[in-house]
Amino acid sequence: MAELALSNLHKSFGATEVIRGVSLAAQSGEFVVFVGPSGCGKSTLLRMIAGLERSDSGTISIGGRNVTTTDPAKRGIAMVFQTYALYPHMSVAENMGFGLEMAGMARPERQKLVRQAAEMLHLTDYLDRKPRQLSGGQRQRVAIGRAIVRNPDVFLFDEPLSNLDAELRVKMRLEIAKLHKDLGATMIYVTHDQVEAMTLADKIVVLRAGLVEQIGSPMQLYSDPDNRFVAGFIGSPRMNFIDASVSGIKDGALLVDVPELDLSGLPVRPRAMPAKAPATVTLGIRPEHLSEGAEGPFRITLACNAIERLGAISYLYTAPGDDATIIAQLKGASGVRVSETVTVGVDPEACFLFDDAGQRI
Amino acid sequence: MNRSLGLNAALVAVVAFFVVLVGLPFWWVVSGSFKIPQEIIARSPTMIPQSFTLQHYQKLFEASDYPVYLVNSLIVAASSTVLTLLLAIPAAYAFFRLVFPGRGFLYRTILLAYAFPSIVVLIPLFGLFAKVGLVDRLPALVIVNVAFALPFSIWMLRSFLAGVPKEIEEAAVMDGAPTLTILRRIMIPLIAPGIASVGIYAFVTAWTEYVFASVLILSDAKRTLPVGFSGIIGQYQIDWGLLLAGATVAIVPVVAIFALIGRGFVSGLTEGAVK
Amino acid sequence: MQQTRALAFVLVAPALLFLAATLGWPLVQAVQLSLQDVRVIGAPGAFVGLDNYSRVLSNPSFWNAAWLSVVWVVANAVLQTVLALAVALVLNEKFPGVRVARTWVILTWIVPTVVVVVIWRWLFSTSGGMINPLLIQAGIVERPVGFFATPWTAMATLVFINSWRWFPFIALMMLAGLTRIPDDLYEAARIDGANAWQRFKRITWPLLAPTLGVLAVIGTLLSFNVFDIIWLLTSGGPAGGSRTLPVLIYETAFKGYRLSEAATVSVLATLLLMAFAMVATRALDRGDDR
Amino acid sequence: MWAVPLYNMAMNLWYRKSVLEEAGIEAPKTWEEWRAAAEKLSVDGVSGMGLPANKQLYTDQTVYSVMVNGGATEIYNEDGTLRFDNPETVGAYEFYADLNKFSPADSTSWTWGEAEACFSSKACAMVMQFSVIATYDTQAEGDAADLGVAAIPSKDGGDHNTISYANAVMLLSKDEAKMEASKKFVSFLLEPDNYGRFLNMEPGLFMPVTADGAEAETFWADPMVEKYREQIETVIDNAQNGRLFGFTSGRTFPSIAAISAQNIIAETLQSIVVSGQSAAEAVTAGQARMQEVAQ
Repeated sequence: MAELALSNLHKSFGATEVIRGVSLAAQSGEFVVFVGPSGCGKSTLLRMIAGLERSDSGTISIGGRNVTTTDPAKRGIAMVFQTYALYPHMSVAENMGFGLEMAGMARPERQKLVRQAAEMLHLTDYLDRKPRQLSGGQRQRVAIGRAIVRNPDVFLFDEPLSNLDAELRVKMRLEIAKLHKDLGATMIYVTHDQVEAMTLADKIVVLRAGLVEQIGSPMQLYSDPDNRFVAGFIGSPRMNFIDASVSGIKDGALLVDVPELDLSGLPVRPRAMPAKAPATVTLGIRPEHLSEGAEGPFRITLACNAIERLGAISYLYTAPGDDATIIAQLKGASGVRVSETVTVGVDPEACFLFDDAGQRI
Repeated sequence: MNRSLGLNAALVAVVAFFVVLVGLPFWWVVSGSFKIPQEIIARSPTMIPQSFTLQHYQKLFEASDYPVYLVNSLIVAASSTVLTLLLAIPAAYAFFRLVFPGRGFLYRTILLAYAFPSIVVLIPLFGLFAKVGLVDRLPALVIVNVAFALPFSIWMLRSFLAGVPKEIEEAAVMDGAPTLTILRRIMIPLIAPGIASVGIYAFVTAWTEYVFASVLILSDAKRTLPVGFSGIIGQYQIDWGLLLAGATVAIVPVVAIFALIGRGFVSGLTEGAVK
Repeated sequence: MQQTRALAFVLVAPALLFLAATLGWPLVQAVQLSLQDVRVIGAPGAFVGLDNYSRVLSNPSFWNAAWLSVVWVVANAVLQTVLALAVALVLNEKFPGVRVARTWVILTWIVPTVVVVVIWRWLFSTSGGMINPLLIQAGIVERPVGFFATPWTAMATLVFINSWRWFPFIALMMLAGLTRIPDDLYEAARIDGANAWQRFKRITWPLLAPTLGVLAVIGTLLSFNVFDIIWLLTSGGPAGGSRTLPVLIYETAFKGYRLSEAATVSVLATLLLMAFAMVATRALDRGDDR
Repeated sequence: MWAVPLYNMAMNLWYRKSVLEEAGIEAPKTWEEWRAAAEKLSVDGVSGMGLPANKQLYTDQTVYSVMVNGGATEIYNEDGTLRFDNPETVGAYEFYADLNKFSPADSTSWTWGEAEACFSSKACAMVMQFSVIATYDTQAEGDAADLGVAAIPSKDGGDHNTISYANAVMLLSKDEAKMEASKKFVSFLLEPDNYGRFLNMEPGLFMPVTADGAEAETFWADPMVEKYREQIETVIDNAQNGRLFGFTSGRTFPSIAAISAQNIIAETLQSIVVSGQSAAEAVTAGQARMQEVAQ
């Protein structure tokens, strides 16, 4: 297995620049997930690593070797496509063995490797079927098998689960995680589903408009976001953002007044005390940190205009459909009904502050 | 999708209309070829032949060596088909999938090939073939047929290539397959139905060509079916029976061939690429 | 990707060279001929510049032929589109025997042109044909109809025969376009209460437009160049009533022994068609699928 | 370079005696009788007189056959200038166009074959043709006694002319040996006992050009010729005063090739029959066309 390093990559399609200077590194055997809203350039970045898109500038190196302009096949990588991209006219075995055949490997040797991979993915009794005779999940596994057989330095996944139904998606997610553990391979995985990102990734790269917003472990991004975009993107449902003002400083924490929630003097510890305390800030608090029935000094009452009951938990919305709505996570058995109010506790330790530019304070 | 009664009635009417429009003329010709001369040109013609005779066929095979024309036509049509495909497939793949300067311009000039009145090509081509000693030789016809079938074949193959998802080709690139292998091992098998359709198009174009064949071929032994057939039309007297027999015999082989591969032609057109 | 550019040229070169030799070079020859005064194939000819062009352009028979060519192309386009569309729509439906119909509708296109000519010359003839007696028995006419007797009936009959030969091929091209329209569009429209006509107007027609566009361009070029059916049936008659440009070119070259004049007419015809094709294909490219 | 006439073809008027008797008329001698016969015979869908009106060689021949019987034999003057545009020619065209009214509607696309098919299917009562014997015998009733043939009626019934071709074989070669061989072959062909067999490849169509050929036993022995002896004798007699356009008093003018190739004689007829021009206008335009084509 090998590590992957990108430095200052640029790429534009015609006039629009899609990748505007991306640098990152993936350690050998690390599972790195590129995540971000659609159109942020995550797939393009993956295709640049694969060699399917030419990089305008910057370098890509795998295992220390500069492969920026090398042919895809010679980069020591394998890719699993969103649409599986299996050869419809070839059997499962031929599909999986095609790469090795191209590399000039003899037939018996090839068949051995294909059989091994098939066993790993329990595809052994489908080897001579055609792709159209398989289910979505099976086809996905054949696509993965095709990648495994090449024993690449780096695996590339391009939203491989988006075409599967919810239940199968969970199952395949666990299989990919197990695969990563068994092979210990370096994997680069692109998805727009942040649940996949949180569950699979050793390291997450959040991208927006062709630039890296933040790189870090799932928990790091969840609990220590660098900016408002990352804070809002990671975690579902989204973090609440409320306008607030700073009334003073008290033993290392900023005293925050939130007129909208008639809350005042909330002591929030910034990540780093700014030289001059800003007058206005944005308070960020996750729905799951607004706990029902908590004692604590700081409590707010929220009007329930919509409630979603998911069984174990329920979500309360103060202004459903409006971006500025406050969302609170309540116990599944909560008796709150629409047009009633509920009082929830605010835990200052779980709050975040962002300046007007959206940067974390 | 079930259809309302009105639509069904319209459907039956239209189908009946086209069965008559396409089928009836051929029925008249084939049935006519077995009638005695008097019945063919009788002033009140018969739908179902009352008389039966094989005299026209006998005269046909005496007056002209039809089997020779048939063989010549098959040779010319088959080789035209093979040569057309050998030239069209690589070109269509390059035009469609590979990016190279002047691609759009070259592709459009190829289609312009149909802008020339074929007659204008006849004169200089005859001169060219005469110089290289190709006049009165079957390869000359093959060259002409391929020239006229090639542009359309390239265009048709291009639309079939459009049916192959781009990811499949990218997967092959990732698998380390060089361009020519991608064409041979991946693209050609996937557009096989399309290739069958283009092959049949080239075959039929060569099979039905008359003008060039009538000018370029001089000796009777090298004539193709259309020219051989027009030879028996004769100016001084019209023997409808002989003509109908000739027409029937000219139809039979191509109908037989089409019975075998016709379905492929249509499904190729409609499905295009293997899904 | 550099080497694929070189490879692309290797793949395209054979086809291009072949077409250049068999079509390109003859056109150059034709232009050369049109600037000389060659009477018969092989005879020498002096350079006369554009004399041929001025003579041809001032000769009414050229303009008549050009006009007849336009009439020929338009009439064929209309009739073939109507027949082909009807067949394509029918063959797109599911009914018993549809597979057989799809295969055998093409019968008229796979038969040699000369055979088509003889079939229809016999059917339409006043002595021994089938159509006239049937018309008389049905009381539609008293005396046999001369289908090739007057310029307009001759042209109409020729257009019918040419379209009879070509419409099935065009229909299958359209059918190829139709089958690419996903079924769920029609199901959605049906649920929205659209009747057969509305479904055709709002879904089939717009989505079929690209295919129709391309067929119109190529169809026009192929149809313009039809020569054998006209020559074998009416040889441009009666009284020049069906003398389209290709027929005029053939007559001038092989009957009038005025090769250069024929070459001039064909160069002019080629320019006319090229202009049309350039404009039309550019318009199509904008609407092209990929 | 040699040109040796091998066989002769001349046009005549063909009819069925029974049809004429039934209508109570004789074979027409004058144009007036011809038109009357054509009119009388045009009953219940039958065309009294099958005349072509196609821009094609057959129509050139039939029009010219009427012209030679109307005093318009010559197209050229002695000095090679054109004299096509003259009252006799106009008169001949007027008569032909008038007679064409009794022909089938599709006469504008006729060649020789259609005329014979029309005659053998009884759709035409009379046709002008080199010979109908072959089709009459195979496709019609083949009753030799009923088949009538007569010289083409002349304007006032005087001497009857017709168009006749002395078809020749041309020997072109620089190689002496080949020339000798072909000469020997041609003379062998014209030997009376071979000449008959050669002529009867198309019985009733090819007529002998040599006196001894006309007597040759091999000619008359052919069963078809035997059966239609009377008609063939008439055809040979009528061929005595055969004429051909473009041959004024023996001399010929090369421009006739282009005129004949573009069928201008027939084209002139179509301007009358199809485009509705008057005979005088059409003939004048015809001469202009000949002028244009001739240079």
